[in-house]
Amino acid sequence: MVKTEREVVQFQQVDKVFNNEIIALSDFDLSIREGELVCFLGPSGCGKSTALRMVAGLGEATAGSVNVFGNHPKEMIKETNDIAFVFQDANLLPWRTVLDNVLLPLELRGGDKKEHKKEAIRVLEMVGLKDYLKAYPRQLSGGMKMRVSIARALAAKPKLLLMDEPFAALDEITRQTLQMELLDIWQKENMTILFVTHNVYEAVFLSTRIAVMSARPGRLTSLIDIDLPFPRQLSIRTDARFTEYVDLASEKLESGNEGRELV
Amino acid sequence: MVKTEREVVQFQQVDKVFNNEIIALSDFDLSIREGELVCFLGPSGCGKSTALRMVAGLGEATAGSVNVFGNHPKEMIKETNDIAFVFQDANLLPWRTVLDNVLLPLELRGGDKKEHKKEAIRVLEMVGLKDYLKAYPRQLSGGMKMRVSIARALAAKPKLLLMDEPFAALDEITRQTLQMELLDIWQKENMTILFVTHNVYEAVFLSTRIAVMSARPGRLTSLIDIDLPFPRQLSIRTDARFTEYVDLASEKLESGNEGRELV
Amino acid sequence: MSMPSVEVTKKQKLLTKKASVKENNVWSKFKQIYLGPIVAFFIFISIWQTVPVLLGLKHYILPKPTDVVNAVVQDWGLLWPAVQITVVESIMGFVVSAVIGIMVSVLLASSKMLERSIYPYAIILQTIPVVAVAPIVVIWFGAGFNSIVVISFLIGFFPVISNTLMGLNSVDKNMDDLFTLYNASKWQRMWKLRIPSALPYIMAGLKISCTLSIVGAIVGEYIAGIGGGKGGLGYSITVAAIQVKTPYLFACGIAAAMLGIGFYLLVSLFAKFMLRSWHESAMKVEK
Amino acid sequence: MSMPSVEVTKKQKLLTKKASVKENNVWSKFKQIYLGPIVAFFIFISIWQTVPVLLGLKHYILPKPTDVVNAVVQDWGLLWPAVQITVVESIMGFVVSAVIGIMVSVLLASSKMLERSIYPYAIILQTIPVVAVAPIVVIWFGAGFNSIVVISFLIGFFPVISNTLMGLNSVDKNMDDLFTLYNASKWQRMWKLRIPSALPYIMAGLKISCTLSIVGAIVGEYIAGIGGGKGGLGYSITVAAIQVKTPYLFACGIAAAMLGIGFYLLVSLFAKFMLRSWHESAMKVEK
Amino acid sequence: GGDETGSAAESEEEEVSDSASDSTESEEIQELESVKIVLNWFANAGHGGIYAADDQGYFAEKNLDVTIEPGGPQVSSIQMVSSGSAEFGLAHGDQIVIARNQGIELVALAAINQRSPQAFMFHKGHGIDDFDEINGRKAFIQPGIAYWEYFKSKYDLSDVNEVAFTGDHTNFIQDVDSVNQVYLTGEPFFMEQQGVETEVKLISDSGYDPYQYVLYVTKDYLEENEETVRNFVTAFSEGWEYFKETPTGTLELIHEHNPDQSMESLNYANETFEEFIYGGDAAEHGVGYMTEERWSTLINQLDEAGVMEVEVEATDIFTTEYLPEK
Ligand SMILES: Nc1ncnc2c1ncn2[C@@H]1O[C@H](COP(=O)(O)OP(=O)(O)OP(=O)(O)O)[C@@H](O)[C@H]1O
Ligand SMILES: Nc1ncnc2c1ncn2[C@@H]1O[C@H](COP(=O)(O)OP(=O)(O)OP(=O)(O)O)[C@@H](O)[C@H]1O
Ligand SMILES: [Mg+2]
Ligand SMILES: [Mg+2]
Repeated sequence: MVKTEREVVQFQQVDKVFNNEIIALSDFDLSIREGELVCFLGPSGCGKSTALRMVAGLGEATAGSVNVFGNHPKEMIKETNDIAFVFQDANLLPWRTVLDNVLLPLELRGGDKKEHKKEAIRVLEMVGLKDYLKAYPRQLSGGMKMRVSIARALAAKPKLLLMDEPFAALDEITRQTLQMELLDIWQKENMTILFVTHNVYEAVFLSTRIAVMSARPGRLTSLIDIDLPFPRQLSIRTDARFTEYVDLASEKLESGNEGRELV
Repeated sequence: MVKTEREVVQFQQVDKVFNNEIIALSDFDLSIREGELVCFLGPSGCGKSTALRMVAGLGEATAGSVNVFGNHPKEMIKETNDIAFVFQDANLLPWRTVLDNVLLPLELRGGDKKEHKKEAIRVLEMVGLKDYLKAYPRQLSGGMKMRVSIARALAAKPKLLLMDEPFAALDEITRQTLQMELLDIWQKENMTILFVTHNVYEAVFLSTRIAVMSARPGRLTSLIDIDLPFPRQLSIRTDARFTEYVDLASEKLESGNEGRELV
Repeated sequence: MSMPSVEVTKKQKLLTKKASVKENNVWSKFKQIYLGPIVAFFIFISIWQTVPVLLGLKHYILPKPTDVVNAVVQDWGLLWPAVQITVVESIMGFVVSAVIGIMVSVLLASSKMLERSIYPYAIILQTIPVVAVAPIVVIWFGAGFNSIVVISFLIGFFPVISNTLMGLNSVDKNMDDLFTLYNASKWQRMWKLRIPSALPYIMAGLKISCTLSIVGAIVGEYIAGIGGGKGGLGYSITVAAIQVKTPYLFACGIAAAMLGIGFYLLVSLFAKFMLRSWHESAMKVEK
Repeated sequence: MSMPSVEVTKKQKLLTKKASVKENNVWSKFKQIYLGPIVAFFIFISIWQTVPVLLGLKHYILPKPTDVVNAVVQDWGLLWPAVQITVVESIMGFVVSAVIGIMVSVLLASSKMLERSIYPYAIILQTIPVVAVAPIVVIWFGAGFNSIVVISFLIGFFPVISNTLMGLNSVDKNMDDLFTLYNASKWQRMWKLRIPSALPYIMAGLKISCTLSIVGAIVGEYIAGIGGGKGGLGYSITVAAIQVKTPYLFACGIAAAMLGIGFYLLVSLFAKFMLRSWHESAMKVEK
Repeated sequence: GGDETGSAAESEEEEVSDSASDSTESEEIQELESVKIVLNWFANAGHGGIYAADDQGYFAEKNLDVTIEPGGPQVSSIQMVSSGSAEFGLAHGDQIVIARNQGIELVALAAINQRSPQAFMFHKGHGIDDFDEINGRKAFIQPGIAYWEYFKSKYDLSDVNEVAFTGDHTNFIQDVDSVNQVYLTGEPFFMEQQGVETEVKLISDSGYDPYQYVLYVTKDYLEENEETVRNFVTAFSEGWEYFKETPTGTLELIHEHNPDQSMESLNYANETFEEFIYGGDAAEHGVGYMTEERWSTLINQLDEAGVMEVEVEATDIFTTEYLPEK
């Protein structure tokens, strides 16, 4: 695991306690190198979102430290401005149209408006929403809202992309298309991606590494390196090694949560 | 398809047009008999939520008619009060604790408060949230919120249960547990369930019938009767027939959306 | 192959059906919207007409609507110019309240420290009796129009500030996180997040303020005098009171009230327009 | 097997760490919260002290803070009872405004027809100059306390109604659907959905209304007289104005303003308490 | 007014206008000096002379460009004048004394009303002969008004139900036993018009009789602008002389400014005012005349009423030096 590549995200013995009571993360230790695509698997409520939010500087560790590009996340945000987050809920601004929602991060960063608009329309087309540029969020279906949110993150062309169950509300076909698009962008732009999912297939298909977590308190139970070739084709899903990985991940997931009824 | 059983939900040539422009449903025709568990499969934005909302009386058909228990849905709600809905987003009241959120439908219906509380705690335990009775929605993870929403619907013990991607935000293990619980309740209470999902396995595992939809405009492309025995065991997933059904549903889903890039 | 054409006819049908339904509904819509207010108005007027008769109140105590109408007709030449003056004063007062109110709130909301330090003085400005500061206002702004506008402002600005601040501090946490993440500057956050999401509160504040600005203009004339200019409703009311022209006094009062309703409707319309595309209070939800 | 104990110590550590951090922060917290206001206060007082000197304004035009303090000390025997009376009047006025305001809004919000029919009269009550209706108020409620409370109510109730109505009409569409689905009765929907989700608006309205109620009490004393009773601040202000006792007039004004701030803080505290568990404006978000 | 006063005024008018034309000749190059006068109330018949002086160009002849600013219920001319936002003001005699008591150094230059038209109004048949009779009744009195303080010190009014008077008479009309402070020149007329029969008793019957509608400036202003003050007062007197003879034009002018004041009411007020303005010492000495004795009496009365905190000399507070000699 010791590689010379730059480490993008580093969790060091992170604890996160809410309200002095709910231990969301405990002794969380993880380093993610540049260009990795790490999927987080874990039961509901185990702290995946909490971990991602900390990377984005949206939460403070109660103990331990989180570093992003070698900085405190809040510093990093101020300096590099190279991070995007697909939140678990779409989190769109209701008073902005679809297009304007996607334009938001570009607007905040500043620059040529025409370029921005082109880029925004391009990503919206990619997620299949080019006919809804002028629609307001309330006029969209659940999956469409999530896709706008994805488009918003991708339009910003971040170096570090955090995705919290981005495809959970999408049908299998849309999901596959977007998975392929994501991998494509990831490779082209040399992004680092942290990706939360409950879908083991998705995790294996996308990631270079899977982080499996257990609940109560949220701990990292195992790390699985996915040694499948890139670019990945849909056909890989029938590959034996793929199935092996899926089984392994499922098993780790289950064993990490042994003995619990639910959560 | 002609059975003597009572028909619970009837779509008759339903069209739904939003803003005189977006055709969400077109010529939608479907009858659901008492005690069925029908899963809806379809691409994002094809009108699944719209269809469910109409059944719940939360939307009017632009043309055609929707009948529930032989009545207009709005009448039905007023008369029988026997319907529950798990919305696509958790839709919890932020000023109520988890327990109070689950108590809401019981409160609205009236009756013995102690009984209600017992029942609410029971379902919350079932969805694995017994430690969060006093938490507010903002203190919960995405999946936990959805589980509160599910608990709220189940606590009402409805005759007709509408579920819009209830398990999408849950991990595989929690999901399986809840699937089993749902089937259990469904059989015990002789409910009729309409269930939207993007997960073909889930659809086949749960349903008596699968309604596959296509997008733009939302149409019913095929109905698949799932002739697998109840009670269903997890082991059924390795059954050949199960896989067949999954393949069939996937194929129908794909063919219904042939030629489209996305949506 | 024939499907698309069927589709089109069907859609056509739906749309035409909708249109015809609309036409049929003109009357029922009228009933729905206007019947209530009209009935209420007649009830109100009837009660008002009968109460003085029943209680034996003379017209100089509580004039009947007919007395008031007479007074309006008779003194229209006095009333109309007064109304015009008050309209101008209160519109000015309202605009100043709105602009300064929103600007100050935005400034205060930009820093907790600023809010804590300066907000109390906004409360002071609101609560300190206008009579106490009137001389200073008059000395600084001159008797008449300017002072009246200032007093109208003093009375009308606080609801804007109070509501706007509440709104600016009610931003959805998740959206706020989004802006933090994208490293939005303080002012970007203000313009693109806090102000839009405070709009419903701002609008509610403006609705209160617009009626208060009329009260302010009237009180202003009372307190700061009319300077060299012509008097508005405040002046007319004072004179009418002294001259025991109670029906005319009521006519002035009702004129003020009607101005109030007019202003309120305008501001409501504006609020609807601003919030129409997204806020529950204003948008038409199609189900 | 030893895990749990490690766990416990660690947690313990976290908690104690937090506590000690808290203690160290007392001073910085003090700085954060109180330094601004204190500095602002001194700046305000210094400006106020120097402006009259610089502009050569005599104490009977714009008294200096020292003049005001003198006046307070000298006439404390007059000021203090006046403040007490005004406090009682304005609290009564506020309570009546709040209760009637909320009740009326709830009633109006329960039917669009009712709202359209009756709301205009609320605007009329707000805009019609108090001077015009004061005689009737006095006739019906008698000069003095009751009338003053009524006038304070007339001035203070509208912000409550306007804001509450806006809030009651801003219910989240999805939650509304939930209540429709569960066949909630009109009043269940009101109590369990609309009122809770209108609370932030109601609180904002109360904040405005509480300061206005003081203005109302003062105006009320001015307009409805003091009956047989003792006079409050409004009475003192009138007398001070006529006798050109400007420093005392300012003392009264500032007393009113301080009452205003006090009321506002109380109502804010109440609002925080009511909204604390869920609304962005009041809750502490732990990140 | 009588014949004698009329002729006296006429002769004076010639005299004054002569001297006026003299001064304009000598100062012809000078620009008009702008000054402002704040009235004690909305323009009415009691301000006739001032409007006449303006309208007839008497001020202009004296090189003055005068802005006349009407007052109002809460407009404090004293504060405006003392702050310098107006040069001249009108106020009641007792207000000027009280202002002096607060350290505001004003000097009265002329008194428009020789006697006070302030009065108590009663419903017909409920009037009083003696002020003690007010005791036990409801009285609508503006809080803090000076004569009421004096009355309280002189008569037994312990049982009066004192209600703030705010300009509205509705409650007075309602209660036949009540007492309302009024101006003789206004309310009784309006009451009559509404068909409410009333009777009045002048405040001055008690011996408390301050000059009313007193023209004043600040002491500082007077010291630095003696010439302007002289010019102003001269034109002011001329205005009154003119107004006394031919009030109609000026009243129409006031009516134009103030359409809410009907000509009828202005005429009534003018007629009522005549006795107060042109009678008494004014008959002999001309409009605006004041005596030290009257001022001292007033100061003493206010002192008795407990309003005064400092000692005020009557001679300090007024001067007739700028009034045209008669
Ligand atoms: N703001 C908060 N206040 C209090 N507790 C919180 C807060 N946010 C999260 N938690 C708690 O922290 C734990 C982890 O939450 P988190 O959202 O990280 O879970 P998750 O792994 O993302 O789950 P899911 O898959 O359901 O989204 C949960 O027990 C939750 O109740
Ligand atoms: N309130 C609305 N106003 C306008 N258009 C709407 C509205 N609600 C839904 N639509 C449109 O109707 C179509 C179907 O929406 P619906 O929510 O039913 O999709 P869905 O099948 O539930 O999709 P998903 O799987 O993404 O939730 C979409 O094109 C959407 O844009
Ligand atoms: Mg999560
Ligand atoms: Mg949906």
